[in-house]
Amino acid sequence: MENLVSLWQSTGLYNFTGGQALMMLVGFLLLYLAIKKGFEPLLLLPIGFGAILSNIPVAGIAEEGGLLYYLYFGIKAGIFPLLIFMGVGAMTDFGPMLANPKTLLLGAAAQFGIFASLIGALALNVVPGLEFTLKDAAAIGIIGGADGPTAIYVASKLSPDLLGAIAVAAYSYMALVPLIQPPIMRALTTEAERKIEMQQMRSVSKAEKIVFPLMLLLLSILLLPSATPLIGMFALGNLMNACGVVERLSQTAQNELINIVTIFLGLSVGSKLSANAFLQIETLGILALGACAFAIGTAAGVIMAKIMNRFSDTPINPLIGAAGVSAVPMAARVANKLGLESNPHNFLLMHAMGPNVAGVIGSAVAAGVLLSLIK
Amino acid sequence: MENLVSLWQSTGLYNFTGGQALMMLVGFLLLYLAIKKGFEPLLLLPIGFGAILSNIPVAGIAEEGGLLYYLYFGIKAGIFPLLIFMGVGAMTDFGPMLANPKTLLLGAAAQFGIFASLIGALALNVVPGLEFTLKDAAAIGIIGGADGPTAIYVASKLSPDLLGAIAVAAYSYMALVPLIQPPIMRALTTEAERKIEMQQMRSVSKAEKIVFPLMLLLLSILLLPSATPLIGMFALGNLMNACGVVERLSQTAQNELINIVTIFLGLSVGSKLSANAFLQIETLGILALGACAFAIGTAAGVIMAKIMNRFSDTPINPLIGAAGVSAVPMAARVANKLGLESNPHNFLLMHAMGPNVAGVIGSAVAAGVLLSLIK
Amino acid sequence: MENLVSLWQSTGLYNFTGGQALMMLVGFLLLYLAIKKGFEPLLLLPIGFGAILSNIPVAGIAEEGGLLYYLYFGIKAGIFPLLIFMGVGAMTDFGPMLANPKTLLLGAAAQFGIFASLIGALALNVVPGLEFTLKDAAAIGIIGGADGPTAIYVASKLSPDLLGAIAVAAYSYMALVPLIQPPIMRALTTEAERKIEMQQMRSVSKAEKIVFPLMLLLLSILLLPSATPLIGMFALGNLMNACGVVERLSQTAQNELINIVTIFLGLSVGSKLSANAFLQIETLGILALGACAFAIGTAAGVIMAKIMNRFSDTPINPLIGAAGVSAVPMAARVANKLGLESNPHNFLLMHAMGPNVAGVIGSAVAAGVLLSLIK
Amino acid sequence: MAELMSSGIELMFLGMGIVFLFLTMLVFAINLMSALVQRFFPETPAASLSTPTGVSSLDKSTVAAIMAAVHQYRNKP
Amino acid sequence: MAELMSSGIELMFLGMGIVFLFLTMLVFAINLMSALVQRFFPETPAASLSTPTGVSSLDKSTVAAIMAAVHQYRNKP
Amino acid sequence: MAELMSSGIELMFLGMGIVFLFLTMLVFAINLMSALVQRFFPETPAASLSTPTGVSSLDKSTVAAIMAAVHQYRNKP
Ligand code: NA
Ligand code: NA
Ligand code: NA
Repeated sequence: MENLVSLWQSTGLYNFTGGQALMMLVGFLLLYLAIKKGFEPLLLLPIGFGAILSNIPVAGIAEEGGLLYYLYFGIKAGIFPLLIFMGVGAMTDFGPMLANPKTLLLGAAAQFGIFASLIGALALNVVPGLEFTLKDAAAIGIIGGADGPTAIYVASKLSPDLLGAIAVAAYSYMALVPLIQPPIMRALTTEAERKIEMQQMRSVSKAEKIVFPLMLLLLSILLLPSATPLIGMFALGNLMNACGVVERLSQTAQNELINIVTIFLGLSVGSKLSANAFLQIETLGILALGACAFAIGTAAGVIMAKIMNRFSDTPINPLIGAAGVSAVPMAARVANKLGLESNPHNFLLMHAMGPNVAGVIGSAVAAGVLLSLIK
Repeated sequence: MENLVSLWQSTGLYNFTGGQALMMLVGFLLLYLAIKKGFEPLLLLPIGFGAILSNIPVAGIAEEGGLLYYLYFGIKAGIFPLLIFMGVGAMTDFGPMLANPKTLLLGAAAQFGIFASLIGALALNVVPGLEFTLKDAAAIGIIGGADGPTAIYVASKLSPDLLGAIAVAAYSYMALVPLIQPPIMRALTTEAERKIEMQQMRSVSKAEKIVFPLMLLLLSILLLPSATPLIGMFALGNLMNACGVVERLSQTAQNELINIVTIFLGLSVGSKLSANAFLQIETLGILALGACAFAIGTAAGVIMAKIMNRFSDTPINPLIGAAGVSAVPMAARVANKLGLESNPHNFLLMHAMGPNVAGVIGSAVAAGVLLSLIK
Repeated sequence: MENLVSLWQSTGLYNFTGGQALMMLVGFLLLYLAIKKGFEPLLLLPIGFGAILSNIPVAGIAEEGGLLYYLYFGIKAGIFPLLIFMGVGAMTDFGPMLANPKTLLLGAAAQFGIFASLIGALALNVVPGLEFTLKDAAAIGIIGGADGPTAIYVASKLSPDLLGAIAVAAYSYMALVPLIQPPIMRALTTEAERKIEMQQMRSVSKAEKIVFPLMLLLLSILLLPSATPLIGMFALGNLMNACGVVERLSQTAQNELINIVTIFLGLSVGSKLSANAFLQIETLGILALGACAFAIGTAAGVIMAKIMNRFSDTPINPLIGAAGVSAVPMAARVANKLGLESNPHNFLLMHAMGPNVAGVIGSAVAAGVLLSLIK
Repeated sequence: MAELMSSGIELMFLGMGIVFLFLTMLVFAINLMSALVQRFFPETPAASLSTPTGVSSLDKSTVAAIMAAVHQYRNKP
Repeated sequence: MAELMSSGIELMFLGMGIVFLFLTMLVFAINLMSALVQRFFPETPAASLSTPTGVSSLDKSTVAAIMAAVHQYRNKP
Repeated sequence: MAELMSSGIELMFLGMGIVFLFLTMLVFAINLMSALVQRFFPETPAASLSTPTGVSSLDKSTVAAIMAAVHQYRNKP
């Protein structure tokens, strides 16, 4: 009898708090978005599942001694995002960017989304109940970098309490890029601009692809050491792939290793989706600012491309500026799609891949600035 | 000269204790069973090797600073069994069970083996020298769950000292299922019953397979949170496989990740096979009780199937009840084999897979009960 | 403005020390050797990259809280070299050695390089500024084992400060085997000796290949427990491959697992290439002694083969003695190549594989001696 | 000892009770779920789930190619 | 609050400035590097990089075999 | 210093001694083991060990298919 009572008192039904129930709904919503809507399922499925597991009453899966507690160490120590960044580096082909280096400037311009939403976050402090510190604002702004591992890395260093919401916002908006970007791109360009065809790119030699990651790392060492964990691991992955002599390491980095780490990272990020961290007015602010960040970044990229098109001797289709936010490769595909709508013979995909991967570098640089200036 | 002496004093020959030598023999026996007899080699080979390594005098491989000492943390923290359970979940097809849900009851009945051997362990305390606590008894009983990771998880929480013997018993008896089950199944069924053909199963839609793991998790959250680490990771693996949108994660979970963890888990389990933990009268008790647990579970499953056959409108072959102990997929194969002996046109394999995977759920539920009621 | 100054003060340019810059050059040199010269790229690429990352000013990637700091734990605890050794064991075919066991003696003789350079290191203490302890000398000598994981394992136990230089020397000289060995081999053999054809080997049964790793482990347990972590993990990998019943574990051990660990091990070894550990006169000594170690080991192997050829009833080509240093499989290929030069019909590769894998055992044994005698 | 035994027996009844309760509820839940899914998301049977993955579909093509080639080879004119 | 805002605005200018500075320098560095590489290491275009790895080259052969086999199969005399 | 050196020399003799002792014993052990195995478990040579794994046997079939297909292709009637 006593046992029956103690059993009843150990059920989830008896112990549920409203917050946990709501967070579990958030978890199921993320699973729905991942599975049914195809929103970045590789990340949002484990994140959603992690949110469910960590909000189970009594079980304490995210508390000391629980699985997610141990896994979270991989985020706290920065290990998981850096290993994912290495894998992404190994998957990245810098060829299109090296063939047309000035597209790097598009990747720079689109980072304006990061800093604009940082300002936005600070401005939101006028709303009663919201109190974003400079660190919080920077961590929120990095959503605009449209790069998952970078956002998680920066948030884990600057504002771990907001990590869950920031990661969810970053991956959700990356999935929403095909919805967010087109209206902005159409509004800022004329039909004639969208029709612009770009010159075929030169091919890039293997030597250039080998030297580039090292050069990128070197520049980052000289100017911005705080960005070198991110850029370094990215460059390592890229070098492993480009050099061709460590094929088996490169394959493992972009397959099994990144898969294992993705499962662990997703679950651990999900474990930060606790009621008292997520069910706050701050989260609404983060979601709103994240959307602004993507929109502003897109606009900045397009405007920069229009400016460059005016002064460049070879034509630049402003649509590829939108790809500068990164969100590889969706943003480049969006640019390609809009280009084809206006001109069925205009394949912008390769041209958009330049700014697209430049956007990854750009946000890593922006992350370095934030990490080095905000103490 | 001094060096020669110190060298001689550092040899294994000089330092061997009888217990270490015996445990090493146990390790070699496990290797023999794994390699020559094909007893669950994926687990028993690393376990046997771990037993050898951890009993080497002087080397201290299982002591602080040694490899197996570090690896064992993955068991102590519950990480390894849960990751294996995730991989097993990704390999499991719930289709046959969803097509015929009442076979779940067979998976429930067969768990009687767990509780009967728990009682048996307590009863054995009348033997002088045996002193099983309630925790020990529960950890021993879980052998009857016929599920390796569940047994290791529960034993690591309730009775870490018995972990080695329990894991060895669990995997050994799983390998012996084709010997243990048939006589019991034959004794409890008539030839006519064994001849019963079952109706062909309906096919199960993808949506059902996606919803099921979530439903299972939800039920476990509401009723038995203590089972959610196990059921949660199992459901995660199963969902990753069923949903079809994270194929690369699912593949990694059921291949490389589970392989790596299996090596580590096996070695760490083996490191618990030390003389002063294993060479005890308790171990004989555990081995005896484990065999009983399997036998009783089998009998309970068969009897339950006979009862259900009486009241069901569609015929149920009592043989498939034996598959309820889990031991996936051997128990289902045994049921199939015995069915074919009586009726060469009677393929029970798919029908037995239902109770078989239900048995995994059943033992995870039983594990949850034990973990939540025994403090 | 203040921010600008603080930003400038956070640049690498502002903070660089001469030592860091030099070590970064060393890192780039290693990358060059790995990529352009094909020097053991699987290891030297990550080591070189690790050297660069760990010498970045301000970033602190190898300091507490940084990625390489955490990864280094895998070396300090001996986990990484042992897992690599397991993978190497799984890749090793002992067939040729079992067919002709007396070639084991060649693998023994070649270990003279280890002890000779140990003496050499002690002798170098006459040079002012050099102060090698016995531990240092042993860690340096192990370079002569021509086996990466063994060298790293021993150095991490005996002389962690020299680990970086020792690992770099070991892998560099392994890559240089095709340059170092031939002149020595030619000098010590006559044309007639190099022409010697060896008898075709018998085929080795599966049972022998299964029993051998266990026998090797047993001998090591009885005589030299301090070598059992190395020999044990090697034997485990070898057994997993030879027994044929745990194919999926064996495949993972020799592919994904070893690849992941290689990346981590390389980076962590690189993190020990710091200016104040590497830019010392000791490093020059280590490089010089390492080269001697390889040369002496090669000579000892060849001379031993000449002696054995004199007393053996079947002819032994002295060239295969050089393969006894291990450096699998380059040293065996070198022997084969020199044999073909003298006698175009003389394929020594398989005959040289025997001493080659015997050399791995030999250096693990030597490592055990050093670890057990030097406190 | 007797106390321990009675705890054990209570645990047995409670345990088997919960196992049956849990799995019985799961039976009902599955039946309900299947009915709902079949009504609201009527799909073709989950062929896609049991279909081979990318890798094995390659194998299938490979097998097809092999069979075709072997067939050709044997029937060489 | 106003102080926080002014820090934020300073951060924005500084940040965008550095991002542009960094990527502009990278543009120059790439142009220089490409020129140097093309002068001192004139290679055939990195065909080898975009070519399939071992695995996919197997696939290619497989595909070729399949196509040949299928072709043969359809044109059976 | 001289003491250190003499420790080193002792270590060298001891070390080489043990290495030779160990590997010599291994030679005898292998010979014994091989004799025992060949007497009590006479097997066909370990062909199975050097045979390709599943993956490479697929490759073999693939190669066979390719060769057959190519052969057919070239000898098209
Ligand atoms: Na970006
Ligand atoms: Na079970
Ligand atoms: Na060696």
